[in-house]
Amino acid sequence: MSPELLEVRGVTVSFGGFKALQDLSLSVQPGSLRVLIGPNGAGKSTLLDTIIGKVRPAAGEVYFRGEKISGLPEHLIARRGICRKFQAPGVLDGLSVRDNLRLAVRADKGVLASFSPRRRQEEEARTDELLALTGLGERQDVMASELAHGEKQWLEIGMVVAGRPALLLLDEPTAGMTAQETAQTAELIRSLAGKHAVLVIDHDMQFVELLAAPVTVLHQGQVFREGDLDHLRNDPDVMEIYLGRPREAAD
Amino acid sequence: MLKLEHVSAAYGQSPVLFDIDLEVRDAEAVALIGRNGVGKSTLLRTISGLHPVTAGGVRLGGEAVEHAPAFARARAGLAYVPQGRGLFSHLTVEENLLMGLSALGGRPATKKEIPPLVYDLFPICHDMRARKAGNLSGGQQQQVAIGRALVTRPAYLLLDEPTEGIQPSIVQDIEAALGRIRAELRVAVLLVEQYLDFAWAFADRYYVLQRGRVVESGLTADVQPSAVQRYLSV
Amino acid sequence: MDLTFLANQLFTGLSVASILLLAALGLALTFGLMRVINMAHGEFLMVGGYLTYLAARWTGPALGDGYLWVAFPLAFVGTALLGALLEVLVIRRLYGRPLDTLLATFGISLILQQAARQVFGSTGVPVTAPAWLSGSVTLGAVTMPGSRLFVIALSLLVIGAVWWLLSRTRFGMVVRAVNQNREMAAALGVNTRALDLLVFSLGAGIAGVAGVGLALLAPVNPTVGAAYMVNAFLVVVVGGVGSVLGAGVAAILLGSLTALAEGLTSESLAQAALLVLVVAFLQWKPRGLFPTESRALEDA
Amino acid sequence: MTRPETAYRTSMLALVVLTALLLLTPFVLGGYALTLLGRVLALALAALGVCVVWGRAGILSLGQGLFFGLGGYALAMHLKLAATPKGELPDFMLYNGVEKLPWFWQPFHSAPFALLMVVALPGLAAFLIGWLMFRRRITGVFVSIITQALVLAFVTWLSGAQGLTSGTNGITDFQTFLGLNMRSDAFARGLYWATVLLLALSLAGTAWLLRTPFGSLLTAVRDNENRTRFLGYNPAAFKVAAFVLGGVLSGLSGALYTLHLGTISPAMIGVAFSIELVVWVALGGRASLWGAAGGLVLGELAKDRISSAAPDAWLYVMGGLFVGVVMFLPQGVAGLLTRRRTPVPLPAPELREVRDVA
Amino acid sequence: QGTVKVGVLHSLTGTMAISELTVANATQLAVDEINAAGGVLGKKLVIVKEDGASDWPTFATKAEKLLTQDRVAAVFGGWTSASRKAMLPVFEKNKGLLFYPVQFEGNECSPNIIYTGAQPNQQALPALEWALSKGYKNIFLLGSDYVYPRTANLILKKHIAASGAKLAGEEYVALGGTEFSSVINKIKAAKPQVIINTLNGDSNVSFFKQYQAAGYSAATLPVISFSIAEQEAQAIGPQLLQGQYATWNYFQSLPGAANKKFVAAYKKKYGAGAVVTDPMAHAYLDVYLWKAAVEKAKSFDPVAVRKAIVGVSLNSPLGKVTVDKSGSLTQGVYTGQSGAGGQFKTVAQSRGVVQPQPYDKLAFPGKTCP
Ligand SMILES: Nc1ncnc2c1ncn2[C@@H]1O[C@H](COP(=O)(O)OP(=O)(O)OP(=O)(O)O)[C@@H](O)[C@H]1O
Ligand SMILES: Nc1ncnc2c1ncn2[C@@H]1O[C@H](COP(=O)(O)OP(=O)(O)OP(=O)(O)O)[C@@H](O)[C@H]1O
Ligand SMILES: NC(N)=O
Ligand SMILES: [Mg+2]
Ligand SMILES: [Mg+2]
Repeated sequence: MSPELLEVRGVTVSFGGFKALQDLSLSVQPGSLRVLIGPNGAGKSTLLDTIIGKVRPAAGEVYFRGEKISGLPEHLIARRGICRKFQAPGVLDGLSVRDNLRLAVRADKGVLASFSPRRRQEEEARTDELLALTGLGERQDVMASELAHGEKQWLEIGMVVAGRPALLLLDEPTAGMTAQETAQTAELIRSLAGKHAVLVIDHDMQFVELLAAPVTVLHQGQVFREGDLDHLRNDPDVMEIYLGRPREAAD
Repeated sequence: MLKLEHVSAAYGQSPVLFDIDLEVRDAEAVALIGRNGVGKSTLLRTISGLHPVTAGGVRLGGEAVEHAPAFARARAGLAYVPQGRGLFSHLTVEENLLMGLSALGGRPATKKEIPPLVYDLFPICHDMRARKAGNLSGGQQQQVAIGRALVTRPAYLLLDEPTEGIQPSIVQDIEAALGRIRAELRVAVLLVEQYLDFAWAFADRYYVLQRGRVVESGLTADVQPSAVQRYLSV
Repeated sequence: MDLTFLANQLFTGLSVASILLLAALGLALTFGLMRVINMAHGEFLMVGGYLTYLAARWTGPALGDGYLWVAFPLAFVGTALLGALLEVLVIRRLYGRPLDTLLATFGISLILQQAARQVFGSTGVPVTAPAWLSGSVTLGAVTMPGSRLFVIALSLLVIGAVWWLLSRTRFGMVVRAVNQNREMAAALGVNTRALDLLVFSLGAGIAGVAGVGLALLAPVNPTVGAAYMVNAFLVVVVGGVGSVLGAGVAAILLGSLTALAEGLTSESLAQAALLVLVVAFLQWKPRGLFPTESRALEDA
Repeated sequence: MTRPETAYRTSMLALVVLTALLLLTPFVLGGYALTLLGRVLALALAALGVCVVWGRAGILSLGQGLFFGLGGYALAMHLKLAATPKGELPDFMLYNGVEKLPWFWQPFHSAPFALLMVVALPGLAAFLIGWLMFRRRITGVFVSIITQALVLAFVTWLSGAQGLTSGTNGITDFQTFLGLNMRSDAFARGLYWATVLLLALSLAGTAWLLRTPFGSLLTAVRDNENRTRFLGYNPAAFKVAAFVLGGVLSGLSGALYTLHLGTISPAMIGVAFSIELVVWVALGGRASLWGAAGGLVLGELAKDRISSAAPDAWLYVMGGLFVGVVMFLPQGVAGLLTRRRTPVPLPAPELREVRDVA
Repeated sequence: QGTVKVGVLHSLTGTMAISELTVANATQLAVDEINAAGGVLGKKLVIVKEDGASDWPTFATKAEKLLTQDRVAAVFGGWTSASRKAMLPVFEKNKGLLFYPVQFEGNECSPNIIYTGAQPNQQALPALEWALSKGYKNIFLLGSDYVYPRTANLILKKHIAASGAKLAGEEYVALGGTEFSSVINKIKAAKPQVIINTLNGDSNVSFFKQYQAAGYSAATLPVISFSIAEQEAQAIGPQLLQGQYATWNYFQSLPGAANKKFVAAYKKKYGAGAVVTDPMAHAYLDVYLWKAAVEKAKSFDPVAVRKAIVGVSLNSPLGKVTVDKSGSLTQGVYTGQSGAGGQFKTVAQSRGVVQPQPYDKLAFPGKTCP
């Protein structure tokens, strides 16, 4: 068996003739942290969409733990341990914070199982743990719809890690965050790595720097470069398509 | 001059903005900063008439507009570029730009066409004019959105985090374009921005918003960005 | 089925399609562009019918069959005004809540029906097609009644006009923009309230014109409009919400299928089969023939 | 004890008290008032279904009449056979030139089979329809239009296939049910009690079910289907389950109603009925079981009263109610009472167009 | 103490209101006349009016209300057979009495219903006979899709077959249906000599509009209708109907003093433009029949009245009518041709009155009322 957790093999995605991903291959090791950057429209979000089954590739396959997952319905892919956080916070508005987490924690996701009112001890314990992790303990009985934007972001992070997924996909987790929050988020993500493999997309180079992880540059639906950030920063091609002139030069 | 006097606003029962005083003089650039959820976007929406005030007044060139509908404010010279860009995704780029002409309704003297400067500042507005706006990448959409705002020949431009989610090289392009807009069009700009380096490089003055209140303001030349950083920390 | 019958049924299909289209076009406009599910649309058709009757009664003595040319503008303006009234009183307060507009407009349809009953009586009023429409054109074995040809022509005219208005004029562009992002359009200087009022009234006015055409073939009474509504909605859905041309194609498709099925079996069985068929079709193409993304509708 | 816990206990206590009161009514109330009350309580079962399907799962079905009808017809077929002398055909078949009992009528000679079908037929139909729709992610208004078309198709078929269904007339003239004389006063009273008990049990059962994780998941699916999906749940499955539950409750209601009325016909299960059902639920409060059932009971009682007092005005009143409720009471009367406790998010105008919203 | 309640139960709203509203008016007229003349057994009649709303179950619930809450002495109401069938168990259970004024398919004789409208042998069969006598041997049957047209046509088909004539075709359109294109094409293909029309309600308007549009007229292909009377003629537009036939037990144009008086009284009350029809005339005479029976029984008790009504005879707008023991009416039959004003000119009539036959001998051999 290959040591790769996730393997994207030669995936092509096309939207009415336009190829958002072209014969793209990429792999992720268990517990690793990797950053994905690239110009707007390079196909980064589309790649995540493909992994979680929201978008079906026209060619190529996605393997997870050595098994093919492309073609499976989204909820089955999620059950295998891939969880994605979207840019806008996606919480369940009509439920309390605690119930949001409870649903995320539940092991058995079938309809019939949901009829059982019994709460498993370990699931309740895990919920408490997540409340602590996200700092929402005091707010556990509040409706999610009443949370502030930032609190929603944290709640969603709690939900995403609740089931201890093997792979976490984060699409621009710092969009709209201040420098301080960005730094905190970087810290959180680094602490998650190791337990989970994490794939992060972001345009904020300071944030990427804080993550201190290998970076993959996507361009026109293909892998353009791979390497660490310092190396890429000085790559004229990457500057050309993505980074622009160094800040000092611009001023 | 755009002037806010004791403005308050709320979502349903929960107040979000409290007693805001703020002004943007003609041809001036002002930065509005603050943490997530302090109400920056709400303030811009309130100014542009998309969200009602619960108290206070908004003056545009001396005229009280706090109860005027959004379209009337747009026609009076207020242009708004929202967070998330707000393009009409099923319309072409050109149609999006043409929509900006709607604001010229009350101004018969103005020629109803897209000013050439827009194409000059943002070449993609021309190069991609026949494409559906929804199919552009985020950075391209942001440029079209600013271009479209310029089509309305605004006196005041409200920008909500124009660099959010934009690749670094295009952020530079946008910065450059905004500089030219100030210099060449003499439009006053109210900019919401998390990215302090840019805000400080661009703006003359700043306001800091915290929990829906203005807690500090001043000239950007007088303080270092790091000095207001504390307001942005948790 | 012999060939003559089949040929005649094909014409029937076309004729049914034209009626479906007339009933559906105003809906396509308000439903597709404003997300307003107007269950009172059938009553706008009805009002168009009554206005045709009034036109005949008021001007018939002087104009004879020429009443029809008075009926069109009268029906258009009359129903458009009624539409405007409803928009201001009710619809305006419900934008963004499509399912709620559905319920509220159903209530309005009940009120309008009862009002018609009290004003004109429940018996219905007679409208007779002008003499110059009573002839028919024969093409080989197919006889095409004049009034049916007239309704077909009318539907082509109306769909052409609506299409032109929406995709070839500035007004159409603004309407589509408001449809996608109301707030942003307002922020760009569009008086969205006035536009909503205009579009809704236009949809109602189109229903009024359609009502004139229907009055030539169907009764004019308080319940006539309701009879067309389910099928009209299906035309809009099968065509793809928001697509005027889609509505045209869907109408032709549904009309022909109806005619074919009715040729083969009884009317009610054909009707039931057709409804099930449409539902099956939506399995295959859930967004209709010409889909446009329409998040607001799905999120409801 | 948490707030929802207290609320639940209070609500169940109220249910016990109310049930007891309703069970005692026949000793105070008689004649038409009791008949009317029984009938309306039977309909309230269908309202519970609408609450689950619409209020909780966010699916506005305008075709609940279909399931109501299936339940009603399943029982009516049995009642008709029971009222037909051995070896003879039901009268309407005779008039339509049908010479042999159609195959699908045969098993309805058996009462247990018919009773099973009262829930099985609507349940299966709801499963099939729900599965087909939700699997293809058909949502919102499209569901409303499709369900409306389906109920119309069903009604059209019922009306057209007269030899098999008695057509527009519907099935009437029942004599006995389980050997009891349906036209006796004792039967009327027994039926009333049975209705009260069945309604109370259904309300309690549904309330219990909505407190299990199943209930949370319906809310989750309603508010954010995608997020639920990416947590590993299959939203379609939960929607189908809610739809089946709604269908079964409707079917039960249809069967009970048929017993109360002594007839079932296409006219009473069509589009208008389905919409009316929804509106009464909206009146009471779509998200609350009490609201839904209460709204229906109030609405139907008002309808009976007003349509008798002023037949001409009735449609104005009803039309006005439809408009008024939607405009001024978006969460119904129940929403008015419990506004602070359970906010049900109304769709707010959306400015952002973020393509990848979860 | 000085009054007695009677129920009037018709569709005042919905698709059947087109026909039933004026029937309720006719009942009202009779009640007013009776009250003006001193009432029944010294008591004034008070009408409790209910709306059946074109919805059969509503007829059942409203009937239940009238009988159990208002405790009316009799109910006058119903048009479609569907509504009657929905009400029947209610009347039987509560031992009430219903006067039903419209032609129907027979095959029913509830002890709690007085059927004054035509039985099939008092309208459908005489019409067929007349058509055959005119030499129309190829017959097309068109009807609304429900029990009355279906059963009437079942009977007609047996008689067509027995007479050696030919059935050209048979089509049904849903009650309230408005699209007749396919049906007309089928008629065109079948080439009949006459159409017997049992469409009910407003479908008739669509049918005749589209029939004329397709180039047909009374001269090219005559239609004999059973549910088109003077009022429907107005709604259809008299021009469209000109020259077409209808068979009824009554036309407004019938001679006779009783009819003249009835028509005049109705016009006085409801306007000079108002017309009267067969079901209205039946509804009107129903009240007088009931009055006669009550006076004969000297009681308002429905059971007693039902017993007393057998044999009651009346000089009505229809001419002389008598209630037979099945609870139906012995009455005359007329075929009329529609003129320019929407009135019918009698072209044929039965020889004397016709006995009602609830069960047709050919179609339902061996069946009789108990
Ligand atoms: N549903 C769709 N239909 C049509 N085109 C699409 C669709 N989704 C994405 N695209 C196009 O595919 C390309 C890749 O988009 P994607 O969102 O993956 O870019 P991205 O790398 O995430 O960009 P950004 O950094 O701006 O988020 C873009 O050109 C986009 O317009
Ligand atoms: N539609 C809404 N309904 C209710 N509350 C809202 C709504 N939109 C925003 N809020 C709340 O109002 C407050 C201010 O929001 P606003 O979007 O103005 O903040 P912001 O400063 O622009 O934040 P960000 O930096 O995340 O864009 C937040 O607490 C948010 O939760
Ligand atoms: N009895 C009738 N006309 O339905
Ligand atoms: Mg992206
Ligand atoms: Mg903001």
